[in-house]
Amino acid sequence: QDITFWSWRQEDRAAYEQFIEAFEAANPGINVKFEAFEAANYNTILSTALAGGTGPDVMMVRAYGGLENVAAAGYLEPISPENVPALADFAAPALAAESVRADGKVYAVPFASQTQLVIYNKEIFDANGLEEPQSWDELVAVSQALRDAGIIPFANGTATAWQNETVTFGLGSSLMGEDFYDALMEGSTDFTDERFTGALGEIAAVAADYFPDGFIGLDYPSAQQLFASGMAGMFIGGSYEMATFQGLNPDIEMGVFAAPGKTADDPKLVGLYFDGGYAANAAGANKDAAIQFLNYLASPEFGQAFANTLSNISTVPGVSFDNPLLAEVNELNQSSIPYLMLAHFRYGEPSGSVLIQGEMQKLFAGETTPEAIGEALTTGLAAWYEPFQK
Amino acid sequence: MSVTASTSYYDRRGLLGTLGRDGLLQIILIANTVIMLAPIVIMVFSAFKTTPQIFQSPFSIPDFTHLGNFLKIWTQTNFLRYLLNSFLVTGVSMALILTLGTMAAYAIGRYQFKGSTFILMFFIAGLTLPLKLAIIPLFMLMRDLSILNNQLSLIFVYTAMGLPTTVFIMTGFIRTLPNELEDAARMDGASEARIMWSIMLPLVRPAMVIAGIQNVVPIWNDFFFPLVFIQNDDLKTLPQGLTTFMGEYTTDWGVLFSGLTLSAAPIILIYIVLSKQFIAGMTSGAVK
Amino acid sequence: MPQLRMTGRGLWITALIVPPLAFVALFIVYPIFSAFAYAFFDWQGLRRGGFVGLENFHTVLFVEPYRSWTLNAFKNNVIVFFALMVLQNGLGFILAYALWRELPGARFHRIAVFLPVVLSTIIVAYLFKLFYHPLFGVVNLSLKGLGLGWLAQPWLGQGNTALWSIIVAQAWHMVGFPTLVFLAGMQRIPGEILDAVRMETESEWVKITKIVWPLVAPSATIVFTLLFVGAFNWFELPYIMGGLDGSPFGSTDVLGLYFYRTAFGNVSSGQQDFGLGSALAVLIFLFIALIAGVITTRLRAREIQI
Amino acid sequence: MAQLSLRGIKKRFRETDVLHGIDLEIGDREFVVFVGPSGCGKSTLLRLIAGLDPITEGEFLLNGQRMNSVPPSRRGIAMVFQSYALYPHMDVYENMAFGARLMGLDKDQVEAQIAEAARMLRLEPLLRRKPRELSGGQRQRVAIGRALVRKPEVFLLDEPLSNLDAALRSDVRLEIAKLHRDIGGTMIYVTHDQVEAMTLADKIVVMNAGRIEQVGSPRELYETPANTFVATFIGSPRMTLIDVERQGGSLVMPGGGAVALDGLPEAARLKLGVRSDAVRLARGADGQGFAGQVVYTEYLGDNAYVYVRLADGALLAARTAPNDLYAPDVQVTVTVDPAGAHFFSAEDGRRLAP
Amino acid sequence: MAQLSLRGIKKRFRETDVLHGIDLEIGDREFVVFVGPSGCGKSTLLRLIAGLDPITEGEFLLNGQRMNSVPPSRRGIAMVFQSYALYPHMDVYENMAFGARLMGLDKDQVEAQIAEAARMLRLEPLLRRKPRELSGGQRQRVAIGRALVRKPEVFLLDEPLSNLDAALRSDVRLEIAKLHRDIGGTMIYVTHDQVEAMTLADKIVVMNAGRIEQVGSPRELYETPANTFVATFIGSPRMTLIDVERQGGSLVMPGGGAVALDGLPEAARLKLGVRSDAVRLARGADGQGFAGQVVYTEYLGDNAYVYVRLADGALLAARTAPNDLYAPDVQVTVTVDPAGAHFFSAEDGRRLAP
Ligand SMILES: Nc1ncnc2c1ncn2[C@@H]1O[C@H](COP(=O)(O)OP(=O)(O)OP(=O)(O)O)[C@@H](O)[C@H]1O
Ligand SMILES: Nc1ncnc2c1ncn2[C@@H]1O[C@H](COP(=O)(O)OP(=O)(O)OP(=O)(O)O)[C@@H](O)[C@H]1O
Ligand SMILES: [Mg+2]
Ligand SMILES: [Mg+2]
Repeated sequence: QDITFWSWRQEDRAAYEQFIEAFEAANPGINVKFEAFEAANYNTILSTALAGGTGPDVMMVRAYGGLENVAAAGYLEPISPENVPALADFAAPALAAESVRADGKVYAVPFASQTQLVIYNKEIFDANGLEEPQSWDELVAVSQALRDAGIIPFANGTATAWQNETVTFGLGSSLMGEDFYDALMEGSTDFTDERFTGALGEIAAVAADYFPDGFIGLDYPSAQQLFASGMAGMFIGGSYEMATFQGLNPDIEMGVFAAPGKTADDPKLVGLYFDGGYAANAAGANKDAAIQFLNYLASPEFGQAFANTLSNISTVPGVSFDNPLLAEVNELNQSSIPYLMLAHFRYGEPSGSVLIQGEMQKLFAGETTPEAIGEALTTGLAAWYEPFQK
Repeated sequence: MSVTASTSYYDRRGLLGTLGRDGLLQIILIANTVIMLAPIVIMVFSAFKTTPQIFQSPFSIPDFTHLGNFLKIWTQTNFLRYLLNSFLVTGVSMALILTLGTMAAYAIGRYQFKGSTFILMFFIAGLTLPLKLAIIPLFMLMRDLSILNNQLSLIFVYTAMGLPTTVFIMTGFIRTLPNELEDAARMDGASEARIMWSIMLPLVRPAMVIAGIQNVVPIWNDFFFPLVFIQNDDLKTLPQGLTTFMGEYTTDWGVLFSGLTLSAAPIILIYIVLSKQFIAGMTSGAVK
Repeated sequence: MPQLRMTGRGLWITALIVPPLAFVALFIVYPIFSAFAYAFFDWQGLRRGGFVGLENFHTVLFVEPYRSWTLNAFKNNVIVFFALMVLQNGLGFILAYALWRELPGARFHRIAVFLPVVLSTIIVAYLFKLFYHPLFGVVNLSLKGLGLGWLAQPWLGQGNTALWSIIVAQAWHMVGFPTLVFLAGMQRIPGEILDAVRMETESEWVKITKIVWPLVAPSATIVFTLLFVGAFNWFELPYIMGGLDGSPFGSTDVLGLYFYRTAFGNVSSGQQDFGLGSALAVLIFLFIALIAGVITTRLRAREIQI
Repeated sequence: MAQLSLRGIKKRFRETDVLHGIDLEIGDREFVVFVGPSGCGKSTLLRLIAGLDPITEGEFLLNGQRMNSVPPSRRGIAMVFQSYALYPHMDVYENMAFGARLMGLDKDQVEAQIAEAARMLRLEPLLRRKPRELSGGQRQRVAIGRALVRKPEVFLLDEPLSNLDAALRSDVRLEIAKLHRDIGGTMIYVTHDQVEAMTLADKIVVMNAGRIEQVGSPRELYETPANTFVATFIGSPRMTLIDVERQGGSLVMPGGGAVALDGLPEAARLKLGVRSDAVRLARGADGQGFAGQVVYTEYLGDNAYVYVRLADGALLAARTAPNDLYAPDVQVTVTVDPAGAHFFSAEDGRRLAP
Repeated sequence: MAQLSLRGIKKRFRETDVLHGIDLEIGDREFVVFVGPSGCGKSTLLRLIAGLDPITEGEFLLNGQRMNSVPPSRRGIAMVFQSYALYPHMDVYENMAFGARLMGLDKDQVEAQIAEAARMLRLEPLLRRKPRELSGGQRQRVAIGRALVRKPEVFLLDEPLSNLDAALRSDVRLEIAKLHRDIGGTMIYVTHDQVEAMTLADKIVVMNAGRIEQVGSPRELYETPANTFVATFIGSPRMTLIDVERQGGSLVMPGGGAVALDGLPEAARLKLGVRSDAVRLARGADGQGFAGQVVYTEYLGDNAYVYVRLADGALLAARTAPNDLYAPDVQVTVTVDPAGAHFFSAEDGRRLAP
């Protein structure tokens, strides 16, 4: 049986081909054909193919709202421990990310979690005698020290829209704090909350002082490049960046830390979310084979290989992380709040991501205030987010 | 009036007072040419550099023996295959566009018949349609025609996309051709088809070239439709093949530029080689 | 289809017109109109819901935040159109005029001016992104080199420079097209007419405004219409340079991006909604078709047969 | 064998009537020349015959067969256009070969005919040039050559010599006359040139404002013009018309003298027409005749013409020997050769029988 | 006041030499006509004078001032182009007003001048038409009108009448002659038309292949052509050249008879040139003279020409009275009027003093 498997991870082609080889060896008779598409257009291609009835048998799908888009239309085969037994052991938040809220069914095997944190260049830190900061003041001090040493403190640029969201929550999760998150989820507060807007103000201040000159015009790949080439000391980003940096500069020595809160006592939180999952086509011709493949993708041996080869935090329970950095990220994940907008505010339009990305760009450009952002977010989301509709 | 004559009639070297004005025009031209060429030169240069080099010295002349970027593309992709596919798809599409476009434009431009304005409007409307929106119905159409994963799907879409501009440009041009030529050919006993083929078409070459260029570039460079219609690696076109490949190197500007250079090179080379004919064709419309 | 008497001539015309018409009908008009139909349904992601009449149109035109988004994108398109009209067509006319003079090296300049046109938009977009790079971009480096460091800007990051930066890139890319079209138009002016003017005046200005310009008006029709359609269908360049969101904060958002993002979603921020996306597409189409129709008929009316 | 009949041909372009009913018979092998002022409809009529424009009303028969809806190429007619209409992308040879090939001639025949036409029109050195590389006259010759090679039954020429210099023009004129004799086709020829019209035509058709004024042999038109329009149009310098009153056997120009002539028509007031060769001048204001004053003299080599202002303001042309020139302002007396006097109605300009 | 001097003017287009050194003086108020075969460089020379093309070598002086690098509009020269060159987007009125306005004339003046030109050229009813709505002749008249309204010092006309019908042509010709007298400007006129050249010119410049063959008054050219080129080019029908040998006081055409003439030049072999009016024909092959055979006769109304094939194959034109026609193939004897005999060198065609 031949099944096709679509992905947006062009950069992981080689790894996936290895995984598939392993699967095919264990399951003679099933051939998996891997197709990777440009990430930016993956949505369009997948939607088109599914709507046209010629979608792949197995595919990578996004999580949260992105999943619902596809799954709610009935294109995906629901899965459960019945057909994918391994699912039973997965963490609840991971499964929730791949479920449709309305029917509560799971539609995909989650593959990785991502963590928004601060990555730093160990060599540079060591050379300048710097330590991972424990409080916001220390963060500022570290930045100032780097700057004095002629090194760009943070490599980040915000010209690429989604980087604004990353910067906001990679740097601000601890400032906002768990209380705020809980209150927001309860519906007892909204984005005009002081804890939220205050964090935005701090972030903007740091950005203004310690991001590269003209960072608002700096795009994502350039920012990556700045960090990877050792011109900058820190990079606010996701755990997925580490592999890239390694690839760009194999000699780089990295460390990670969760951006600190106001004081050293505040819990240090990272922003955590689930990236996406593997789903089977409900209208696929070879559904059995597809499910079998999903089972493999949910298996610990795949999870382990995934973590080892792709340097990602696999969601498969029981995977261990040889890579010390990964292990450290995994450690940091124990103290986290969800990556807010993606996890909760991408179920309608305008999505929280759209809003915060644009608003933060404005803030960085000095064209709005944190309070106005809080207002804009709240009223904007009220268009579809019921708790905000007063 | 002949063209060569008209240009040389307009030659006024040696006349007083022209030096200043011509000098200004000459400066404009040179400045423009520098501006036009610099980015392309930088692109080619960058293709031979490593990413840090690009960032640190974007203008410097590279070490042209550094072929690592190209090698990466050459060895890791089906480059030749993509190139051939691109030639095939672009070539066939252009042939169809120019043939069909000229046919329609000729009918609309040369004959008066009821509905010709409507038909022209129909084509012109096609000019304005955002075809990306239609990707899903198009996809289903291709599926029903069983040409998904087949270059015919691309050729058909490109042809249809190219026709409105072609008809639009050519109709206007064909209308300006002198009637007496047609009369003369008719007296010579040429059939309508013959008049079109032997007399009028050679004269609309300039418009064909304009329409051709207007279409060949987007077709050659398009990667949206192949992305959706073509999954088989052997059938991919150059931009699609390369973007797929370059997706793996988003941050390696060196490789990126060599990819861009490689995908641009064929069309630039063709353009430079054919530029004489192209420009002559585009600008030799004069008929007495 | 018009009524054609099936005489030899009718058959001939039919034979000429039907194949191209069929292509356009089958591969453009039919799919597009199927897609337009989406505009009248409620969509939840990829799932089509019930028929909702004009509600989607109402939403994108009158309901916040769509209303401001639509207006913003439209405003940007208008800016793009007028800016390109001046930058691209104006410059094109001047360059054409300069090239037409057959000064020494004209052949080379002619080739050069059109060279960028054959480049793909992707290349152009990447190149200019690099040029506008706030740290290493040649624009800022040159400014600093000239002692004008205070003029250095994060070009693509500021609301008031981003769109213009992209427009400049677009003008660079396409200026060769109007140039050559105008040049072709100029070269079709009979030499004796130019001689006749030269007998009457030496003023370039009179020559250009009173003779050359009116006589290249047919070329201008093509250029104007294509520019108009192109400006309002603008997609690739802002997509690559500003992103699907029209970064920063919508200042480079144009209708093409907006409709695409609405229909197909933005991986990093948005949802898919075919209903609203199609409604936008229908509106864009109606607008462009209407204006382009007017431009063509108005401009065509004053075309001159030389 | 080609005989053409035009019956009540009318032509309307949108709202303007250009031809108002043309009746004309053209016999086989006849050489017919259309003359008339610019804009009178000559080219239009030619195009109707060629079949290039539809006839608005009336019938055109070729050898008795109605041709109104036969396509141009099947009428066996070739045409030389006023503005050449050469195919700009073909060289001279190809321009000429195009029609011949379409007639199904084989390669050798085509070549032979082109060689012949090229020789006749002195185009040999130009065969490989493109039209834009030719001078106006050269283009015109190519256009003639292109029609020649098709050896059609009916040959339409719209001012084919208008861009040739005099020497070449008379040569080509002779060639056309010879051509007409050789191939024996029917020729219809539009020209402005008197000499061409007079020397080539078997029959001249004088047109004016969309109507035929007179049809006849050159001699008929010259010697018995049907009306003042034809009288003044044919013949160069043009016939002088003098408003006179009849007083017995004399014609009196009020205040300007009188001439005695035989065989005068009945009318009391009429127009006397005299051509330059029917006028005798005498210096001084003495004798019998019209008094006048020399305005200026045109020297033409073998002839000279003296222009005399008569008392009523008419300008009279008189032929004199080239060495018998009159200085301006000299007073002269004009007498008229009775054989060369023409009489026209003072009202409608028709010819009056003497 | 306008006096033109051309000194050693050469013109080269890329690799072709078109003019090979033209020396010419044109006096104030002179009317100079350039004639010559198609492609000999007439238009080119006119364009150099106008300043439309740069002069490759040599000098052009206007009133003693070097003009080589003065732009056309500042030379005080107007030009009528061979192909009209009307502005297609302007109507007739605007076409004429354009130049006048640029000269800084005020609105009323412009209007008055246009009205005058329009009247002269019968353009009144056409003032609001676009060029494409005009016939060829009408366009030509507009082009003349456009130059007229500017009242230039020097007036260049490139075959301005070639598309007019005969009647209109002679009218416009007279108008141009009158215009020349009235405004008194210097006129340079290119034409193919003998009659135009002979009647209008103060001075005719005969050109051939980029060189001037002869400059002179019409009478000089007609009566004493400098060489066989001018001799055959000027005068219609063209002068017949007969290769003869001198035997005492007779000129013998080998195998074709002889004529006795006085004042023969020295050369043993020469070319005898005779115009149609210097030839006498006698029926039959009896008397003293060249024997020949009538080929055909051209009837022109006031004249007729008989074409005679001589023994050496030359075609001789002889003027006869219009009622004295010869049937084809009749044997005739040709004698030559001694006053009308021209002698040219058998080698280089130069005129030989008798
Ligand atoms: N297509 C047309 N539409 C309207 N009017 C026309 C058209 N063609 C010719 N005419 C008019 O018909 C009349 C006759 O034109 P035609 O070309 O037959 O004149 P002509 O006798 O050949 O003149 P010329 O000697 O100047 O060539 C003119 O007044 C002209 O303006
Ligand atoms: N721009 C040019 N480039 C090359 N050759 C040219 C150019 N213009 C004219 N010629 C050539 O120069 C010669 C003279 O041309 P010109 O137009 O002066 O002839 P003309 O005497 O006016 O002829 P016609 O009586 O046919 O108008 C011709 O052989 C022509 O082919
Ligand atoms: Mg005509
Ligand atoms: Mg000429």
